Amino acid sequence: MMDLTAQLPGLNLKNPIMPASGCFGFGREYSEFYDLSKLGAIMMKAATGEERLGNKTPRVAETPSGMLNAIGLQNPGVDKIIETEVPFLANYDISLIANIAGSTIKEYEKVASAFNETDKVHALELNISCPNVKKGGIQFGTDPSMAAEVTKVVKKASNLPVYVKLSPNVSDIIAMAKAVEEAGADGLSMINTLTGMQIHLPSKKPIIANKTGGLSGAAIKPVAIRMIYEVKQHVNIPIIGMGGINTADDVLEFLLAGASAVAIGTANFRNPFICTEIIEALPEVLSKYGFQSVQDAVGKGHDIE
Amino acid sequence: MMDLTAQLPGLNLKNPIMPASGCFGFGREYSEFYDLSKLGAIMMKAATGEERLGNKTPRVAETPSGMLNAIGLQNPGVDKIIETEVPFLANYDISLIANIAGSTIKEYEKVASAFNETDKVHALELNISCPNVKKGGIQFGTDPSMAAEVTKVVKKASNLPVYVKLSPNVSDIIAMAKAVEEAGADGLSMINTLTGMQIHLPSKKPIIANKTGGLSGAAIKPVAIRMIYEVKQHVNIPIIGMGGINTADDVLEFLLAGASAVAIGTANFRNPFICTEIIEALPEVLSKYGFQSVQDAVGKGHDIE
Amino acid sequence: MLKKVDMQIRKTNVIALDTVEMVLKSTYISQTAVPGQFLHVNVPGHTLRRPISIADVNRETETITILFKTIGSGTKKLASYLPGMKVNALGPCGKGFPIDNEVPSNVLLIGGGIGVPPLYYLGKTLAKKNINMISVLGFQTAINVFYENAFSQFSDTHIVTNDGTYGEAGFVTAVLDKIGDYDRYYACGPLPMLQAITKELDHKSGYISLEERMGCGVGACFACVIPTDDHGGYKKICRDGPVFKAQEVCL
Amino acid sequence: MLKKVDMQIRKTNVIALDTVEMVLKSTYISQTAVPGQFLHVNVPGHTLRRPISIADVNRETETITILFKTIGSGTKKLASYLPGMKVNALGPCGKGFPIDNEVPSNVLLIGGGIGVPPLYYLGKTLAKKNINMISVLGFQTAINVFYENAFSQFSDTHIVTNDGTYGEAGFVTAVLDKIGDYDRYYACGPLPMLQAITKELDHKSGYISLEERMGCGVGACFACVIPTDDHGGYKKICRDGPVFKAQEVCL
Ligand SMILES: Cc1cc2nc3c(=O)[nH]c(=O)nc-3n(C[C@H](O)[C@H](O)[C@H](O)COP(=O)(O)OP(=O)(O)OC[C@H]3O[C@@H](n4cnc5c(N)ncnc54)[C@H](O)[C@@H]3O)c2cc1C
Ligand SMILES: Cc1cc2nc3c(=O)[nH]c(=O)nc-3n(C[C@H](O)[C@H](O)[C@H](O)COP(=O)(O)OP(=O)(O)OC[C@H]3O[C@@H](n4cnc5c(N)ncnc54)[C@H](O)[C@@H]3O)c2cc1C
Ligand SMILES: Cc1cc2nc3c(=O)[nH]c(=O)nc-3n(C[C@H](O)[C@H](O)[C@H](O)COP(=O)(O)O)c2cc1C
Ligand SMILES: Cc1cc2nc3c(=O)[nH]c(=O)nc-3n(C[C@H](O)[C@H](O)[C@H](O)COP(=O)(O)O)c2cc1C
Ligand code: FES
Ligand code: FES
Repeated sequence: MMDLTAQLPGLNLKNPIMPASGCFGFGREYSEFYDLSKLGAIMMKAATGEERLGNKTPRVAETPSGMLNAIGLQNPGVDKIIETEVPFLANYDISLIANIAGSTIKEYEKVASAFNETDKVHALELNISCPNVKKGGIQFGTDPSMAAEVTKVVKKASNLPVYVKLSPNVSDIIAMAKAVEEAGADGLSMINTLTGMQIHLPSKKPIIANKTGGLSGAAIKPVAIRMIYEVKQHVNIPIIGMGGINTADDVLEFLLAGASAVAIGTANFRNPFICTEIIEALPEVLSKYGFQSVQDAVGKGHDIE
Repeated sequence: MMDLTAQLPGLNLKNPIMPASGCFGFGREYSEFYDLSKLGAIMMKAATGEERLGNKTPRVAETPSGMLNAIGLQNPGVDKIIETEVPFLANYDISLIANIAGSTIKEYEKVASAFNETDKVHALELNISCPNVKKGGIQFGTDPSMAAEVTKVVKKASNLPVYVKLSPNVSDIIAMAKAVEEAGADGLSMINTLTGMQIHLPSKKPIIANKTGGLSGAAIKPVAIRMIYEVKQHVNIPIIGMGGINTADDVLEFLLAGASAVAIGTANFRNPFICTEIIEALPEVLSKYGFQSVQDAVGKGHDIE
Repeated sequence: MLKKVDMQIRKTNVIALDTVEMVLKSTYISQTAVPGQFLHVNVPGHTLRRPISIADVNRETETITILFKTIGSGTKKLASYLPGMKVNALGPCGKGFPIDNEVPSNVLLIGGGIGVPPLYYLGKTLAKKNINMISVLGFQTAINVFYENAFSQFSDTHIVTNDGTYGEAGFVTAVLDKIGDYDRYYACGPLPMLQAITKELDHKSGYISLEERMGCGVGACFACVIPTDDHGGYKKICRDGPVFKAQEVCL
Repeated sequence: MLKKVDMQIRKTNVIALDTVEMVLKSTYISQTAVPGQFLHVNVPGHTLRRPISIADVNRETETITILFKTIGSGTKKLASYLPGMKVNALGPCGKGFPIDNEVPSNVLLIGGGIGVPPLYYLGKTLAKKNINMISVLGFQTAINVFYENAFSQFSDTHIVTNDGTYGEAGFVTAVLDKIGDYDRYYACGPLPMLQAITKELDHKSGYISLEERMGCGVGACFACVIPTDDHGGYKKICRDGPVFKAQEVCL
């Protein structure tokens, strides 16, 4: 039998597949389609200090092999999430990763420490790539020193392993990765969405009410693979890979590039069963290409010198 | 009759459509399909100081709604291009834009001044986004001050208008655009390809021999539109837009975002007639959405305050 | 409960300009769907599904009918499908029109353009409860009109076209004071129409069905929210709607 | 001259494991194509066209035959097409095998796997010139074998399978010294096969047909280059090839 397990800081996964943050809510809706215990883990929707109502609609648009979204971090606030959502997910035999966001370092600190109150969450995913998180006009997600700063604060505030989620909208992804590794990140999660726009011809306006949105889906897979491949050669912390995964073949491509586990976002919308179908298909794909386990494939797309 | 003309520095275009650099060679092959005089202009394949042999093959790969390429600036060298390719293209009633590249500022200077020797070329497109053009490890295309430096040198060396071709692989596209505008650029050309990678599962290696390649095609259109839209609000020089154009509707989307003319790259490969078909379809699309001319649509996707 | 189903196309028919009627076989959907619910339809080659209302259900033949306008690439592709081919959908999605014992005996159905379809299944269902119905159906122009006869089977039907090429001229609101009495309205159509109606009929009990661009269609992605009156919150059109009490949401 | 043509599918047939034979109607291609040229085939939904060799031409019926292996999404989609449907292609692309008066009277055709098809049209053409031919066709295993009879019509045909499940065992090179005499060879197949052959037969005159991932297929994008012996330059497989003199290129 194929060994699908993956061990990452705080995460003892029976398989390397998890839904990506923001594409799976807090699991309730998809729990009507299948038993969530089949998943390796779940990355919860972003939590902020207080309730957020998010952006105006339209919030999504379709693009060639992808989509744009600008939800705007809508969520009921960290306390409500811990009170009502975490207990629901704790019924399942899976690892739980809380995605945390904020507008200020203080807010990040507050959200991170709030999760110390529950023992049901196994890791934090630090979302520094959200476009409305700025300080002095520079985004945390595009400036290495600011990314390091927020990583340090969150590491200090939390007793959980911290995966920093990197934005692909940067000139130098390696510098970002190294900065947060040095600042104490236990792992990386990459990539978040590429910033994009679509203009609606009849109204002559951007379709997304927020004007710009995050591009996700198959279209961005080559960018994700490139960044993971590059970063893998420069850091020693594990990477949770994501960006355009639609098939078990795609999963293997991410493992070869250097991801130790993967997340699936946009593909859930077309196929609510995508995560379980990929979990089922993965053993055959791994053995077809000569691998004995998931672990065996990680990083094997790199030249072995 | 719909007015399709577009006036940009050095370019008096009968229509706003031109093939993008590197996707049309020097026009010879496509001249067998149609009369090149139908085009507004042609952006020639990159010219370097000496002949370049480019990268190893495979040099291209298909991706969802896009492709990767790493040709590596293969070209016969600027002198040969002026001697044999420019005279061929000068037979057609079109504007000619020479795409110039180099490994050092000196090389850029040499290539730029070489084009002073011919009066058949109407503008230069300064390709600073080529991945193997570095100085001190930083790419010209991702560092605003280096981009400004090479722009200044080329402006000084050349008696032609200079369009600087921006790379989308940057944290801050506005800073890049402003830097080259201040350095004297007459226009911008955007976007070049996004850096990506695809791993071939059977061989467990990147498909592209160069490992990374440039992502082009419909997949990147939302990124191109976003960057053009953002830059348009911060510069006063015209933009030649490109990145994933496949239809006349796409052209209008670029015009609305702020492009004054557009280039079509990857789409030529699937349909050698794409440029002429779009030129034919454009008047109807413009009038369908209430425009009297190409000029009329430029920038109209922006809120008029 | 929401399921993912493959449905075979039984019939497809262009019934008005750019408007396709498609009959699909699905035991599950035909047995569970209530008026106002929709299908989240997969169109191969597209990242996102397309929400399309259920326009009719036949429990005997185990078929459902959808009506859609060919707007963009997704609906155009769907329109090209032939009988025998399969369509995959999530459904039945959302909550439908409330059809409880409280439904008053005189109701008004107001449909605009491609908002007409869900009202048909609603009307047929209410007719079985012997509710008296008036229907006001608005279209852009004569060649867009469809289902006039179908609505006439169970209601006093008024057709309105924007340009007056068929029926009354103007918007649906133009005839609202010329029709008989009613105690509740059900409306579906473009946002400006719904805004006008809810304003004009704010003294009446009413239910409206809303549209919004959707991601998941199941309530997980927060794409399709609409502000509600209470505590400044939002509801999800795909899960809490698409039908809402007129007073419940801020258009 | 290269044209963009729509061709109607006349017949499609699975002739070996994952191997499809497709007959297409095209007046222009059937009248102009020479052996060794290829079509750059459009597969809707794909950014790039697929290069596929012309395996046979029938000038009377104005049809051409292609043979392709279903490897990835493009060839799989193509394989799903039914007679009556249209396929768009650029063609005839490239330069074919030289069939001049210099062709010696004894030649060898060496094909490997999906490299076999272009040799069939070549063999049929040479047969009309009364050239004596030996064919060595290599396949992975018995269920991959195709066109043995077809080649037997005009040549002394040897089949080789890697695993020995049909014909001789091993690679095509295994039989090269067991066959009759010849003065020139024509080869098409995977790169390792071509490398082995050109090395082993470096004393012979030979022509090889190459494959490379392509962009434009017409010579404009420089995707498909191959280093040549002279001045360190390159040739374009899509335009200067896909057929080259064995000594002309560095494999
Ligand atoms: C609950 C609900 C019920 C609907 N019922 C019907 C119906 O019965 N008949 C019918 O013809 N139409 C209906 N619509 C609208 C229908 O979903 C769109 O016309 C359709 O999605 C357009 O797809 P397209 O690919 O042709 O257009 P494109 O413009 O190419 O679509 C691009 C993207 O925008 C989305 N989109 C475009 N227009 C709309 C819209 N008006 N509402 C929501 N998403 C949109 C598409 O789903 C897709 O994701 C309904 C919409 C909703 C939300
Ligand atoms: C001149 C020439 C003639 C050919 N003749 C034939 C033939 O007669 N029969 C046949 O079965 N195959 C032939 N091939 C190979 C054929 O082009 C590929 O098998 C096909 O493109 C695979 O497409 P896909 O979508 O199924 O695979 P995918 O792997 O999904 O294709 C992805 C991309 O890679 C390219 N690609 C993949 N494999 C190859 C390859 N071996 N050569 C070139 N491009 C490739 C595709 O064109 C596409 O751009 C020929 C190739 C060349 C260059
Ligand atoms: C609708 C939507 C909402 C998202 N919300 C979040 C979020 O709240 N936090 C976050 O870190 N990433 C969010 N993302 C990004 C995804 O987690 C993921 O990184 C990205 O979509 C790339 O993966 P995919 O191509 O598989 O979707 C969101 C993506 C989408 C499409
Ligand atoms: C095969 C290929 C070769 C290219 N070569 C060049 C080049 O030499 N110089 C350059 O500035 N851009 C080059 N580009 C980038 C294109 O000019 C264009 O900016 C990009 O492909 C986006 O447009 P598209 O999506 O329409 O192709 C090349 C693109 C492709 C696909
Ligand atoms: S579409 Fe995802 S919540 Fe409604
Ligand atoms: S494929 Fe473009 S030059 Fe050969």
